[in-house]
Amino acid sequence: MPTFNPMLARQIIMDHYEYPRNKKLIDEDGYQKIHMHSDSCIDDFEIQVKVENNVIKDVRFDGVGCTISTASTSVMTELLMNKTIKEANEIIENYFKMIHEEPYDEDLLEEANAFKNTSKQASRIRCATIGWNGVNEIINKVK
Amino acid sequence: MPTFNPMLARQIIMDHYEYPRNKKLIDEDGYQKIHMHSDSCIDDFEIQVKVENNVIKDVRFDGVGCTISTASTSVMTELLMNKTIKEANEIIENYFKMIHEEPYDEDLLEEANAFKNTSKQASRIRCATIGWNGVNEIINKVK
Amino acid sequence: MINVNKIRDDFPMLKGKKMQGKDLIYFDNGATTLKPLCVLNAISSYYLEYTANAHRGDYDLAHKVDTQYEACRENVAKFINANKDEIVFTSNDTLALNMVAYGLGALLNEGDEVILNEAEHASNLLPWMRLKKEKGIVLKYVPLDEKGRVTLENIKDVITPKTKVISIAHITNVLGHVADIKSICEYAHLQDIVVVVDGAQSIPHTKIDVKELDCDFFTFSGHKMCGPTGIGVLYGKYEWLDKIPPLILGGGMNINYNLNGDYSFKRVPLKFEAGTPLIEGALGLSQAIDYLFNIGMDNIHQYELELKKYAIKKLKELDNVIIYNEDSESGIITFNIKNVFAQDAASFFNYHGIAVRSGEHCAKVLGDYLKTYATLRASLYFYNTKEEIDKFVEVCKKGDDFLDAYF
Amino acid sequence: MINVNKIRDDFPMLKGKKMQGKDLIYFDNGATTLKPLCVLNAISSYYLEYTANAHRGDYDLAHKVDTQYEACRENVAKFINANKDEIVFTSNDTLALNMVAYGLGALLNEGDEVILNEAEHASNLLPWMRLKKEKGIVLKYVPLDEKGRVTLENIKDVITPKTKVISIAHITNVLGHVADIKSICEYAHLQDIVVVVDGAQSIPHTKIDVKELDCDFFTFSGHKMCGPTGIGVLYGKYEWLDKIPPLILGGGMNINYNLNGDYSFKRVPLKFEAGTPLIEGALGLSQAIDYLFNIGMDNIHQYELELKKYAIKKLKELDNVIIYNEDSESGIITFNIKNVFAQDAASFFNYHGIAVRSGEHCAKVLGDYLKTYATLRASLYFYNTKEEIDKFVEVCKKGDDFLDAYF
Ligand SMILES: Cc1ncc(COP(=O)(O)O)c(C=O)c1O
Ligand SMILES: Cc1ncc(COP(=O)(O)O)c(C=O)c1O
Repeated sequence: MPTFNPMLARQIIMDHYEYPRNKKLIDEDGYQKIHMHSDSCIDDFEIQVKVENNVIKDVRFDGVGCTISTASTSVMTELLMNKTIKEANEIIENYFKMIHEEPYDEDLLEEANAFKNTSKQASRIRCATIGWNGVNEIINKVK
Repeated sequence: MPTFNPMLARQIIMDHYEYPRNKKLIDEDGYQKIHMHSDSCIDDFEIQVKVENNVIKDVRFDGVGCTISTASTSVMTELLMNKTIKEANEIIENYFKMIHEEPYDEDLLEEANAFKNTSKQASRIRCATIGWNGVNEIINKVK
Repeated sequence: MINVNKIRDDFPMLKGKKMQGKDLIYFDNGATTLKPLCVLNAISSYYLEYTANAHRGDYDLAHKVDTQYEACRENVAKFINANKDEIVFTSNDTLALNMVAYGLGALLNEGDEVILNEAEHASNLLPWMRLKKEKGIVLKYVPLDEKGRVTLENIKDVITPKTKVISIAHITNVLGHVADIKSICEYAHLQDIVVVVDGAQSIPHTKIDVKELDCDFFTFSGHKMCGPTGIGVLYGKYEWLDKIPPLILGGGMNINYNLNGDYSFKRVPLKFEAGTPLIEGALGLSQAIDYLFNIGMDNIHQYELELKKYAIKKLKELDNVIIYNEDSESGIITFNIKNVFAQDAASFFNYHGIAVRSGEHCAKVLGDYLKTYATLRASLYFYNTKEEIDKFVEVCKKGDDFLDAYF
Repeated sequence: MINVNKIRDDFPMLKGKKMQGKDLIYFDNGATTLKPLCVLNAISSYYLEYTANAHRGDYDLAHKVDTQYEACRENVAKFINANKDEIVFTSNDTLALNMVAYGLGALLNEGDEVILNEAEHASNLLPWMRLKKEKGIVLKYVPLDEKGRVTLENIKDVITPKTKVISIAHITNVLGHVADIKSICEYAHLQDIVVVVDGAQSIPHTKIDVKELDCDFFTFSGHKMCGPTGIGVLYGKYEWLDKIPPLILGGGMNINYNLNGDYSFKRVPLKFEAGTPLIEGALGLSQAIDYLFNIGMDNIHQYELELKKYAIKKLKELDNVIIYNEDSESGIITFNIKNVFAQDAASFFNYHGIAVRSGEHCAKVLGDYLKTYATLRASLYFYNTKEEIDKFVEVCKKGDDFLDAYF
């Protein structure tokens, strides 16, 4: 996705909202889990990540949220799947840069480029990052 | 005391502050007692009144306070002694009028006229009335 | 009658303020209201004319502040037909409710029952829930009727000989239903039940007379009635305020104490006001009260109902809007755009310059009742207009295009 | 260095304000300080530019308020070298101290000891006294030294294996003595004792670095440091804030709850901020902090000491003045005019346009120590001048004529 295409971006967002990917938790060993609840809005997600040998083997989520939070989390699960921790961190970092309107590497983000404009609705920044923050906390054990 | 005489008034205040009258509580039946503590300053007095057949037979006080509170209470004890409740109420009423700069009957107040100027120091109004309020509460059972 | 153009002139935020490049339409009055300039001026006077601490001075400046602060108390008392010493200044409605729950809690025993309901704000639930944990109080919830209302009949069903307290919102914040406080108090008092009324959503919009309601406690916030944030009021009948212990202890509220740990409190209401209060906030609130009083609470109430009726009529002409509280008698409209998640819709309204709130509205348990995760709330006030509602309805119509907000 | 004339220009109350017809000399800064105009302007901006509730909006206006409110928190954190999430906004120092006592109280058991001292303000005594009553905590008082100070040596004497908390003023409000918090914390932490510091009288006058002090809690009020009334701060180390339960429950601080009475709280610091906060007060406080920071806390401290030294020297030349705290290292001068009751003297100062406070200064037990019913307190701030002190000393000289105030 070379340059930002609003038409395509809309389609990506709606598609991931209506048919979210990996939106089902799994009850199996080897997963780390985090509960993400926004302080100021409704978004409420559980995120699950399975890491093996420094590679993200699976990312899943479930919960309730708006279009932006659901779609951005769904897009993320696809994007981070089977990436090394290092690759994932690079993607996450660039995603946050994009969201905060800083220069970033488009090529790394694929469908996630659809959320480029989130800052136009400042209150939704938290929605566009809730799932990403969750995975970030899990894989980097940050608080 | 026909017209207000600042010189005399000063003397009355200092005399009653340095040699307060009836400043000693009594442990005897027939007295009603009230504890007056200012919300916002140091004044802290106990007032005792003995009423018989609608006549104030005794008024006493003790405690700690500034010149104005001590002297005004002392002056009051002398002024109300042996007065009927009705007479006392009239005196009290006129005293409050004087303190609040309303027209009042000078003749009734005798030495209490010395406190005519209290409102020049608005914070001291509570001092000039603390003992008077105490007796007023006792004899009229007001709260 | 309301002269809305003249009124709007009093509000700096209504003079050409933009949001997302469009004229601001402020429909989030249930969260907080805009403030007329006179309220800011009252606050400014504290900064420009008489800065000092209240209650503690021996000089004219402090005495003046003290006198003004107490005059504010008197003004609040007059506004709700209470006595001056029945008015406690707090920092908000939430603190006032915490004070009541703590204070009454000290008089309650294990097994005593407190009646609540699912439509209450968190601030009128959590303090009682803590009492349950800490003191073994039993909480009973009034079943709501089919419209989401608390009725006296339903309250009667949960009253038992162990019921000691009913705590209830006068007007609920999600659906805007009005509870019949007067009848509830009448009935409750026959069995010595204390009635606590959360007035946060009623006092900004209707005339309050605590003597007529005969409630034992009535609490509210200044910021929802054109006043400053940070100031609230706890009204209590004198005998109740006298009976309950204060939640916060410290300077200004004690008579004395000794090293042995004995202490005694000042009389009501001072015993509830520990520490330096929000002085300029009291001045601002008092000014807000004057402002509302001059417009007339009955005028305000009537005008808001008229606005709501107008809005409901227009919204019902659309087929993509679900309304949850069509006939509640207040300026609150709770709704959703079909197939649009509330938060997405709120951003879309924002994109059109309209402030409405999405969310669980601090009454999370209501979700179970409304059968939806979230709703939108448009809450009107006397400075809103029919033209604003027209624009709002236009945006509702276009709800499906909510992603426009990002492109 | 302090350019006092330039500074005075920033304070509306110092521009020709009169009291009893004379130029106001404001020496009651221990009670509350005057405010620079920029603080009022910060408050005004909330009324004129972005009125909305914090934390709860889905529209730009609310988001902006939220962002600004959090920026204020960050600014406070920076000012005392804390982390942002260790800063809780309260309504004053008193509430902050109540929150600490309640919160730590939940972790204490009967027989656990809390160390206090007689020089503390009521707000740092009564909440602990309540814990004694309610939970059987034991209160120990550090004996003051001959000058009225708390020393580490004296603290050591009252520490036992049961000591869990030391709660102490950084600078006392009656005598202005500075406690050596850093050494106290160092020693206390060796035995896992929590140190609570009441910073009400220190943060306005000296540089505070909570990391360097290493105290576990630090509390203060905005209004004593050029900020608005109604706003205070509770700093706590993250792990402590995380551990202690909140005193006030309600909207904004919970994640969820159910009808069964289970509830969970948001993360620190939000779990301590129930209800709508004083938004404009946070803006004002943040602005006050910027103002103080720009002048420089070290400059402020040094200038005040210089003023005090100047005043003490001149007062000692008089033979009718008793000074109780000649060498305390702060701008507080506690004194009496010989043979003049403190309240009478205060009125006399008022008559000359000078604001000083008389009374028991909310530390009533100190009477036993100072051996007087009441004292006068002149508390200086960086906008006071030597000329003001000269006038003040002149009035002291004439103290015997105190009845002049009435004639
Ligand atoms: C040392 C000390 N602690 C606590 C307080 C109480 O502060 P506030 O009234 O702002 O809560 C004061 C102020 O009077 C004080 O000087
Ligand atoms: C019914 C009700 N109760 C309590 C509150 C809490 O008010 P505050 O946040 O001002 O304490 C609100 C406001 O959100 C409310 O609507």
